Amino acid sequence: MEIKKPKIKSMQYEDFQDNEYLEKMVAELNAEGTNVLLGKLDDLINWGRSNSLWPLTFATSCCGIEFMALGAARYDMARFGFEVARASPRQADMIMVCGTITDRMAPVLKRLYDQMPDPKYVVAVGGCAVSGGPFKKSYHVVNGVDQIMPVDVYIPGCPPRPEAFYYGMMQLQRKVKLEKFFGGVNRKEKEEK
Amino acid sequence: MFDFSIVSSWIHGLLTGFMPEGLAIFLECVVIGVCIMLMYAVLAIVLIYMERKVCAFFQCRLGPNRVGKYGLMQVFADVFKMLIKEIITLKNSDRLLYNLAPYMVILASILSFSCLPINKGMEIIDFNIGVFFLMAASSIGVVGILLAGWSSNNKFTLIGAMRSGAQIISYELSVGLSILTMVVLTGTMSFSEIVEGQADGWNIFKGHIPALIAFIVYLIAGNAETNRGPFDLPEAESELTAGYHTEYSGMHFGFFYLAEYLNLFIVSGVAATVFLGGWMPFHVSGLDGFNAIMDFIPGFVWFFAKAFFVVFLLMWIKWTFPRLRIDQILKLEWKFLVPISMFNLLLMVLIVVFGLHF
Amino acid sequence: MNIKDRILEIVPEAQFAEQGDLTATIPAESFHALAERLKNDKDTQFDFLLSLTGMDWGETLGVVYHLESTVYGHTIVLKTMTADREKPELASVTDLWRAAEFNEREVFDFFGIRFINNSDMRRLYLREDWVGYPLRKDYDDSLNPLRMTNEVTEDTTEELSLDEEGNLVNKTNVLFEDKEYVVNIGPQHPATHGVLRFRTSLEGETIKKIEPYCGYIHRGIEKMNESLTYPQTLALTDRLDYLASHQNRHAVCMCVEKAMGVEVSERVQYIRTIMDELQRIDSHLLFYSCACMDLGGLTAFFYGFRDREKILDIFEATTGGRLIQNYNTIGGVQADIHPDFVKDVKEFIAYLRPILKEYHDIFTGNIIVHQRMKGVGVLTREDAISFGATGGTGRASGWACDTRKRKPYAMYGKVDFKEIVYNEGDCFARYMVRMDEILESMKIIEQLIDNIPAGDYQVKMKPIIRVPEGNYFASVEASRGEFGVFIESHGDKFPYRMKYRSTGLPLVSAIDTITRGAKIADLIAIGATLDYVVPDIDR
Amino acid sequence: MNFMMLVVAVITAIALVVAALFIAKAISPRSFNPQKGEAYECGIPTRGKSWMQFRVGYYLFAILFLMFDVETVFLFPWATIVGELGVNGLISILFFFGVLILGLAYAWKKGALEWK
Repeated sequence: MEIKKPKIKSMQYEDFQDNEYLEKMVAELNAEGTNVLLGKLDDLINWGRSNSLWPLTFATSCCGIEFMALGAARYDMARFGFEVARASPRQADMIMVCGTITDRMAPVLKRLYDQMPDPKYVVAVGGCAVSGGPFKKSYHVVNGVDQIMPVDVYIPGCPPRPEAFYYGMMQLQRKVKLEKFFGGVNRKEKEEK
Repeated sequence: MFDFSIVSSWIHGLLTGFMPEGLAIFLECVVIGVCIMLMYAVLAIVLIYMERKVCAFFQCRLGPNRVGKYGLMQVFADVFKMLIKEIITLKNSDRLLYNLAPYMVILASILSFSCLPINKGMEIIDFNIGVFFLMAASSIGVVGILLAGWSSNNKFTLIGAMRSGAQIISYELSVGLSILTMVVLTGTMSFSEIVEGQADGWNIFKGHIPALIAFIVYLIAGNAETNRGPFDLPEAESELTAGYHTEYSGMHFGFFYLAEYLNLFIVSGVAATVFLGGWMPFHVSGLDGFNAIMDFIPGFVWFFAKAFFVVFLLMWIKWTFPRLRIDQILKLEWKFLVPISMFNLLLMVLIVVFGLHF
Repeated sequence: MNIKDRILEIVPEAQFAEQGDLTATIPAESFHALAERLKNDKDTQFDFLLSLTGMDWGETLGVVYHLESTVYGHTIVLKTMTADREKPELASVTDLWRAAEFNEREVFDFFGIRFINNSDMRRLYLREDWVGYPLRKDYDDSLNPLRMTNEVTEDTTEELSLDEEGNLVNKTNVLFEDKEYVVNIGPQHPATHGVLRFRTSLEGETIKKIEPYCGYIHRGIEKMNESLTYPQTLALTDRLDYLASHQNRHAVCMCVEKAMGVEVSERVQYIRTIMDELQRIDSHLLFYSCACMDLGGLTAFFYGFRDREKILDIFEATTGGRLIQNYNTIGGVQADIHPDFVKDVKEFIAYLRPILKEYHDIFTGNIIVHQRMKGVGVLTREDAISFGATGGTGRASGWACDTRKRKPYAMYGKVDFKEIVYNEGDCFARYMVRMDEILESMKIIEQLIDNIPAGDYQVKMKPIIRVPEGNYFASVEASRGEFGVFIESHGDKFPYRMKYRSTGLPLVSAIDTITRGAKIADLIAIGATLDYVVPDIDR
Repeated sequence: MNFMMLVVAVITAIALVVAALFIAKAISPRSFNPQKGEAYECGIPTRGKSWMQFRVGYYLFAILFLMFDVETVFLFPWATIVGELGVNGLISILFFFGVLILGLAYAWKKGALEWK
């Protein structure tokens, strides 16, 4: 089966920066071939999932204010259907780690992530969440949120502009559009050893 | 006026023509069930979309516009996603009650939804005590909310459930009294008869002052019944994260979400039926030509137009007012709405007894 | 009466340093008695503990107190120290100034100094199982790897107190009984404005007690500063209170400029003042938005943000940043103002005046808002001073604590503006103070915007700045209170110790007092109107 | 026919929930971790049990509601025929109604309507 290109409305495939990564991902996922029917169902599921990414209201510092600006009138993330920010992790689809994660916060964040239902995505927003940012050398800062949980999209910036948020979110949408759910790929009901 | 019962009896006749009556009735029941389900889902989706667009409009935003034309597919995507989201099983919860709660909530809203007369001859459940039944059915929802909050074994949900318990049952009283006021005017509890009785003028005009007061009381109390702002205490996001359904994920949460919007529609639908004439067109006595034109518009259009008008009113209120505190909510109910609706009831009785209504 | 003489009269062995502020070094054993006299004597009345800084002087550990009198306006710096690095113990001053409660816990957390008679000697910012004291010069970070286990929260706390015979005894105080209904509000909670955690003991809806837990965003900025050059430290100030980034940076620049004896040009003073006031409007608009959101009025939130974007546009044109601007530098500002700056600011002010009326129409005048805010969460004037709750919160309690009036800096001495003071001390007063301050800020900007003098926007500084040896303190009126910077320099290119007086810490330490007996919903209203920013508390 | 429709509505409601949950269970991805099933409390483990004695002022209102709602139930049948009963119906119900109002006034006076 040929590699499908994730389509995002009003932004060309070529305009995104890191298509190689996604193409590699598709090639890996499609290595064993896909059943046509299940492939179509996957497309349908991914359409629903990618267009309805509800973020968890989680902000530790500066990036949180930009996240609020993102939801506010000028940038209006409701256009993409992101506006249903849920305060409970049980109802959220993705966690936007806006701001520095400290040693004390790390287990809390991990717990929140653990309590989210599958499928769940993580977006690391801002320098601090990506790598520790300006506080990399501090004794109390986690150098990058990827040390404690898998990250899907990194949005650099200190804080990133709302446009950068959008770019990151659309990247996440593109990534979600490529996933495969049927065939029991994602079932991990037992504890991993 | 188009009578939907013609259609249903025609279908019945057609079916009994080539199959035994028992089977025909069974088939009809299945069709009705599927219709309820479809209408329920479609209405919820329309309402959610409407809410998002309306609030965006109030807030100088655009609202959903990327998924589908004008964002029309947005809610489908949301519902679809919720449908395929993991449902978390809690460790320390009361399993049975935890799983029972969404059934209760959905049952309450579907039962009360089925009572609404959408068109002439198009009411699914039409008891002669319809109003009474609707109030009884809708209060099953409180049980669902209490169960949800209690069984989750979470402190936020527990407080949320307690709050909603106190709030919803309190406001049920005002809803009851204001509808009772209208029952005094119409002299019947059956929804179809209430609508029939408004052929010569909507109740809100017929009952003038007390009807208007009852309408306002009903709107306030109904808004509180549906847990919507400014009475959205039970789920008060900025206080209790997500209130009684904090621990519900995926479709479990989806049911609460759908039921919330459907309850909004039911409250508006009852308001439209009892106060604004339901599917009855707008008639002005004397202007026969005008009335005839109005009659051309089908009943269900009238019904939905009126119901959605009330929905819009309630949304307007929600997106304008800040949230009340729990003691203020109960004070508003017990010290203002209950006495007002009691005296309003007496006023209405006086008017009816002395024939002062139109 | 000379304060120096007075101190010598009480403690004859006190030593003085005459450079900058009057600094007295007091032996530890007579410190508490002196502090008590200074606070209670009629002619000194040092009733405001501005800042309490822990110090590690290598040989000794100690504390620096900045005191101020709200009656006379005079200030003094007191130092006390102990040579015992294994078990350092100093007398607590929590009985005199309640602001010391949290500050002493902070010092304990960072330096391990235990305060005798402070009833709550727990760590404030770090995990309870943290090893060592990070701000000591001999701290070893390898002992503290990232711990991913859930933190165990103790329900008890230690107190070191003197019994009747004068012996030190350890006492255990209970914070929460076993049967109390304790709910965590935060760290991840939409209404705590960041990652603050309140452990709340509830009785029904009523709050019996609140224990704030800080440190979820403690980034160790003060420790990092000790290995950064002065211009480098500036980068981190913006990230303290990101809604007062100009003002925070202004304070640090001012402090270093004062130490170096640098005179900045009048143009810089004008620009800094205008930027500070724009930042204040920005912050207060955000306050309005968030207060509305927390009280459930979502639509007003969007209106506030809509107008805030306009300020961000102005900032962006000149500084290149929306939230974090990195604009002030030592000796000036980073770049000259944008050619359209004056025009944009004037347009914005003309735009904002009618908009403010709209705000009052949609939110302030609402009956529900009055019901939710009036008479709720009262902070008395005495408590406000004792806790050191400056800014809008203090002014709402009737305490005229505006640094711009008390210690005028930049252009504030020359412009005409009113200090907004309300006497009710409740949520509504706190809300109204900030809404009125927007008007005053606009007035200040209007007076300055047309007369920005020509001149340099920067004084040429040496690439490596060495601040002369000594202690320096400067403070500005940040968006939410007095923001102070304390620098101890040993003549290197790095500061020896750099401490920020947080504007939010006093507010959080007062929250238990304010919310006693209130309801959960009131906690949200109180939190919203106190208007703290958590990264500023945790630093 | 109406009671049949009632049964149909009940079955529909149950079927809706069952069907949706079935689909969700069938195709939703799942994962396991030890913290997932624990109670959510802003990311901090819960202290003690949630099902503990909890002083609520809410129950007072529940009891008041019960009283008034039962009385409303009695009023409903009367309300449908009050127009035909005329003044007699009005006067006879006034006694009942008076008790109702007295009850509310008593509760008000006693402070039962105050939030504690």
